[in-house]
Amino acid sequence: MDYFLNLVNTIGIHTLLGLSAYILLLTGQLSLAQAGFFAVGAYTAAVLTVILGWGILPAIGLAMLITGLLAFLVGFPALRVRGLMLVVATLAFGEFVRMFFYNFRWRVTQEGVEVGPDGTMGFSEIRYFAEHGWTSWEVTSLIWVFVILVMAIIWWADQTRSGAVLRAVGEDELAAGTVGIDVTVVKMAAMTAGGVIAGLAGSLYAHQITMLDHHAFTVLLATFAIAYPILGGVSNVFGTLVAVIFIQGLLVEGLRFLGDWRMLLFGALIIVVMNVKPRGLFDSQTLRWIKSVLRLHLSRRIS
Amino acid sequence: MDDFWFEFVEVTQSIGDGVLFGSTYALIGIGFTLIFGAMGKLNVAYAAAAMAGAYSSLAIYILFDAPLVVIFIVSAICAAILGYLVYLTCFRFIPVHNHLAALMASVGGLFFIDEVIVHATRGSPLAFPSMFSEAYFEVGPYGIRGDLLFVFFIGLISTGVLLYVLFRTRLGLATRAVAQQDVAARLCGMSIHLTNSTTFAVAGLLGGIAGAMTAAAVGILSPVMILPLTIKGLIVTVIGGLGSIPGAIIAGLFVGGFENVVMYFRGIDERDMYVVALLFIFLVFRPNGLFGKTITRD
Amino acid sequence: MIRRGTEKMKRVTRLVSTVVLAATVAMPLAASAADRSVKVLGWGAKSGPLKSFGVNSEAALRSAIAQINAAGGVKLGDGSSAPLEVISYEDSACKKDQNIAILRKTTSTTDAIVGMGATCSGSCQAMFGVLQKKVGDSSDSGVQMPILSDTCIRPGLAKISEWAFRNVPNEVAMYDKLFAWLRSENPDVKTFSGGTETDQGHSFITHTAIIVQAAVRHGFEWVGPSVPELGPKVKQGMKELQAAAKTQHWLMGDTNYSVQARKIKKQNPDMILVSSHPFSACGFLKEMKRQKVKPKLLVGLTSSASQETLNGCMSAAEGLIIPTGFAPITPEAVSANEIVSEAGGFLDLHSAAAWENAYLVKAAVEKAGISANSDTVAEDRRKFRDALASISESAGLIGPVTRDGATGEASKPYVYVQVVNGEWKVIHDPR
Amino acid sequence: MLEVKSLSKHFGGVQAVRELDLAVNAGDIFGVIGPNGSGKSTLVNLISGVFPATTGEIHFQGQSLSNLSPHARVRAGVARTFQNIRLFPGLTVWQNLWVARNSTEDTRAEGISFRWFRKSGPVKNEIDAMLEFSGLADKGDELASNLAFGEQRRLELARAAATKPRLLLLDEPAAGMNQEEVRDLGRRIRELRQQGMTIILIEHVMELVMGITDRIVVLNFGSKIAEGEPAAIRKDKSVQEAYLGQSEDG
Amino acid sequence: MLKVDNIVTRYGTIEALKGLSLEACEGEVTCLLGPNGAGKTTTLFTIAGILKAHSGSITFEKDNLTNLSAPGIVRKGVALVPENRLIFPQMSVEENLVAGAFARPRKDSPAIDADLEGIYERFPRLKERSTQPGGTLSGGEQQMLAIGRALMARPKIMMMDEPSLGLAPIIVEEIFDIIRLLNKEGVSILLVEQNARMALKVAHRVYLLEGGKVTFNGNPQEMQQDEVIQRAYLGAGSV
Repeated sequence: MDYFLNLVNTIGIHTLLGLSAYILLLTGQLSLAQAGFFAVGAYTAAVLTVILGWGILPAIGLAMLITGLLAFLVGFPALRVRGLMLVVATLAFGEFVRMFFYNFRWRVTQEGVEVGPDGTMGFSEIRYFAEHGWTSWEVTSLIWVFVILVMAIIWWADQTRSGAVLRAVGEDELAAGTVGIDVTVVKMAAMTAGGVIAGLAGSLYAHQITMLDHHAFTVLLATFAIAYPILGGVSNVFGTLVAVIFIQGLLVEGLRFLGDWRMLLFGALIIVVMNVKPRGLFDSQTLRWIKSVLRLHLSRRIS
Repeated sequence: MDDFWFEFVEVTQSIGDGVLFGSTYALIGIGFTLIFGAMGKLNVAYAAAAMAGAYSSLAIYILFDAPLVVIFIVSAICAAILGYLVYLTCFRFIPVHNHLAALMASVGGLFFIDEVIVHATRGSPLAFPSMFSEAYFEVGPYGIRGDLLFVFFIGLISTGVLLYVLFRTRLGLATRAVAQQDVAARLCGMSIHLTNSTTFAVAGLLGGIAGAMTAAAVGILSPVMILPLTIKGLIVTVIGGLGSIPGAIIAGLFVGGFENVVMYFRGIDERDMYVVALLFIFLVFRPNGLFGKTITRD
Repeated sequence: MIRRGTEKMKRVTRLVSTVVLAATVAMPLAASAADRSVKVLGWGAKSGPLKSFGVNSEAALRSAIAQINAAGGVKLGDGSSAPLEVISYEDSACKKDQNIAILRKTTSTTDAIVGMGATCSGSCQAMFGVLQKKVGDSSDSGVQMPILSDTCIRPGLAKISEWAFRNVPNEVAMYDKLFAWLRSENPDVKTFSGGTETDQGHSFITHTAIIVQAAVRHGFEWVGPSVPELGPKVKQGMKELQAAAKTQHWLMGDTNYSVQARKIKKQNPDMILVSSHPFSACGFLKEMKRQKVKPKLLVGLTSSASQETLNGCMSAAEGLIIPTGFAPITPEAVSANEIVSEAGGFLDLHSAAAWENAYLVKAAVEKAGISANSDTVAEDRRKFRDALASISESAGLIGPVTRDGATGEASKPYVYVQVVNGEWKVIHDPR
Repeated sequence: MLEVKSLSKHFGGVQAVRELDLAVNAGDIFGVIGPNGSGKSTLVNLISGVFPATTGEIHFQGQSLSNLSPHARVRAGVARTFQNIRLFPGLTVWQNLWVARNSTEDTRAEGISFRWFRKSGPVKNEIDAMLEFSGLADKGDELASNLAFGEQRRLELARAAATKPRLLLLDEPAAGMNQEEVRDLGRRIRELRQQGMTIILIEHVMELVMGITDRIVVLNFGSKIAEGEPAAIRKDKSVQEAYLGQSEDG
Repeated sequence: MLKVDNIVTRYGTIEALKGLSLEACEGEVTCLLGPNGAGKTTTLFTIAGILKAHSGSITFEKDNLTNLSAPGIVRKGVALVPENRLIFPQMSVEENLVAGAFARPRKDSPAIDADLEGIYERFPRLKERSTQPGGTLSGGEQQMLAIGRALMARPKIMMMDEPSLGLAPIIVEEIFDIIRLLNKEGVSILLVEQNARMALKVAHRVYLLEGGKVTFNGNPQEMQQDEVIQRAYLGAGSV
């Protein structure tokens, strides 16, 4: 059970990471900075619980606040550029954050043991959950409360005019400006929201994994973050969840019995999926199919 | 004064080494920019295919003990074939306007190629034969590595050939035409897929040379080189201005020199930070890169 | 009607595929219900750039266990014999989350009494972090599973949890003795300098806190800015690291080492330390050769005493001296080497430890007297852990290994090897 | 209402608009014609703020627009359409109008309320009227990209009108339309004027320009070569030479 | 000369052409009229091979074009001047023209050079601007360039899609003069035009398309007498 809960936790955390990129994708921004925000959230929350002895919830809260603020500040220069330039600019930011934590040291002595982030050696023993006797079920519940909350908020926003405005900016920035939408504000809002969610994901990750170092926050993670919504399709939030389950559940864990062939298959499967379903697993075609199946069920129940 | 002179020599030497080594970045950058110019898309798997080309040529070297010139040629040809395969798998059948899907597919391509290399070599680094590795010219206080010089000239020659092909041949005309107006190009009797696959193959050709050059300059091949090279290539492409070949060359040489001089003064821990900062400065003050297109009229 | 029929078929197919998927995930669970055997589960990097580590360790572990089983297996608590069984050897790709996933999978879905493996130090650190810190501490909800690791070489890792054990060389002692010996053999060598890769925690900490300090302690003179005198204790404090940060640095995937090599050339030391994994070590050594830097002595990182270094840069590595926990110098080691080679792996200091671990598991199982029933797994694991902690000496391939139950660490015999004519030669045997 | 004073715009070496002065009266339909490349579209882009002017001033209802971004100009009451239709293709027709509608008012309540609130209330009434106006009443839930060309043009016009502008800039709205559609467009433009909008119309289709405008300005090489009522412009020699030609068909 | 028989063309699941047939005769100007979305551009794209016909056949002289790719069709002597001209914006005027001759075999190069000179003679303004990037030309010049580019393929029949679109009236006159002249020189022309009055002046035969089908065909005189067409295309005066 422990194993499956762990997998469910990983899926939850990656879903949050994917959703942080999803919001930006709605406004047409392809950001590789999410790994950077994720890292900032992870380190902040871990420093708060380990060094300052905070509780997990306030730590997560402050971590979200700080990453949100950072995303807001980074947004200004980064959103000056668009398209491929933005991809590379955000990639650069992500690498910058990684290099920062690569050089970041803050060691304090607690009960005769030195703890805290230690540059390239990483930041280990973030054992809040274990030390406070949280069971696996409780950890999973905590993570999924956040996941469901975030998914619900984004899904809800998508039904409102705000969601339509986000998508309008994503469809055509120039046209959005000429119908009176403040494109900069919308993009900054998306960037900040994305940062907050990535920070949340990071702070959960830190406590789930217990050890942080710069290796975890490379371009690879950033690529995963954008891969989820792209694979899942941006028509709604559930696509991202499905994509995370597909990658983390099926490809990474489910195919474990394939041993070292698994990673070979991983790349190949991404290529296949993008060729077969270029608009994501959850494209309008699939949605229509799901709807028709649901309708079939309903009609049968009625008759 | 002596100290200053010594320091001066060291710094200029570092820049020189970096610039020479930068020619490999330039070639990778040209590959990215060429494909971007032709299709408006990013082929992330490009550097991986380039290194795979170098690996294939290494296999030829080990199996047949082929001469060094052959290795470079084989590397180029293999990378060209791989480039074509990447086009076929990651771009050919994906709708033209779906940039995200193509980008993602090429990320898949990167993972796949990377893992195939790991699978074939167990991830172990392998010695790569180097041309003129013993040649080391001492000019006054400076030392110039013969192999880097060779790498630099190969880089220059391939760039020259590329520019010639692009602006003086039918193939080049078709490539540019397809890039600028694909429907009109078809109406002129050009085949889009043929032209695009040729572009990928040509870019692969350059990548294969770059891969072999990098491997020769370092003396070893390892899958851990792929990701850093991809990132450097992207940075070079953007600094040079997307779609600009001269931009990619100059940016490649510039980044090579720049990172080496930062390396000299600030060390490795800060080197990449400064390279990234350089990119940021360009994005803020010159968002279109060195030779990027300026805004055209609506 | 037809449409409805195909819909139904589709749904059935989907159901079947879900079941198949669930079954494959649960397969280890089902397989473990077979005859009584003592089960272990191994994992390591079998994909990614560090693939060779996992492949070598797997080959060594499986070969050693086959040898044990051929000799009659292990004795259980009730006096009967049972074979050791490797349930599987999983690929962790050297990723923290995957290591933890495998650990939890092993704990909760298999009857394995010990987990053996994990490759990278950082991943081990994360994995040890989710283990229960102190045995029997009911307020600590960490995972209760004995782990016996053959790689994860970064100093002091096993003390994170009482469930964690390692069989890796004690680098402090190894390098201390090495420089003492080098000092006595090479009176003309006075100055030294060196470099390391900073993005690999193990290389960096070993270089800074162990190798450089040991060299200084034995009277070699640092050519760069001075390094303060430090005790032999491995500390990870800021000051010490900063002091040693004046050495040359590079990254694991770097392609250009010209500046670093030239700076060292300028310092013109008698001895050069290259604390780096094979790829970057080779890159740096090649660059030194190119720039005609020829030190009298060349000392390397333990992890580079492997076939990879020879694959990468045989000629440039000529003369490189490395202390290692394995070399085929005893009859046992020679025969083990042959067996593992046949199984498709290389025996080096890491995979040799995997081989030794198989025998260590046998010793601990027999000492613990476990029952190896599927309903006593948790109890067996605890017994096994306690037995492992109480073993103070075990047999190693090149000599007895002493163990410290309190920290879970080992103190292994070691020899000094050098690249001579493109092969590893034992140049000194301090046992 | 709109005053343009010595407006210039350079693109690199090309001078698209030079020292242009214009005055548009409130309630007018104001035509801008001229050969291709004479700077008409640039003028629209300058007034709507797509790019900044090199020199010169634009005043709208006494307020200077020069330092306002495009969305702020919309809020000030200037809306536009594009020569090549720019809808939000992935949004539905309804959403296209919804996004544009309230942007000049307080939209907070709507920003957080559910989509189904739109099924009733003032928002619905207003957008339904909009749909009616553009003849798209039954296509509210279609994706904009699925509309036919003529429908897209109508939707774009409705979208611009949805921002409730005082001044509406139309950049070749009749391009690619046949006679019947052009007449239909003329009717809609007049209707918008009746709702109190001032309209600047850039067009090559002379039937439309000559038929509905109150005043016309003719541009060539970025400068004004003539201004006046349609009948006068038709007779103007320099306009005939540069633009209309001798034919009476035009 | 060019015979389109009962073609069906689809975009995804939407049928844009629903069994369309028409014929363009040698030496004539054939004109397609019709409202937006009637399928005029689709027809030309299907003939040119940019779109694939789902069923039906297209024959040109004696060749079956139905399954040929766009390059193959150009080689048979069918050229298209597309809507909005689609100039290669960053290539020079001369390169644009040379690109037009891409489908001709390489050994033709002396003839190609001669044709290039011919185009310059016909359009002296293009010669003046031969080194300028295509994107910097004015609309009328771009239209000439597009026509010149199509002529470089030495087409037997030239299809033109709304050549007057977005052009000043005075330029429109000029473009129609060119069409007349080309026709006189023996190039058959298949013209799609929104400006019905101008089109009827040059056309020998007119097809009216509606909803992906031909609903009327005849000569311009017959066309002008039709009430419905009068109102929809020829306009009864004011707007």
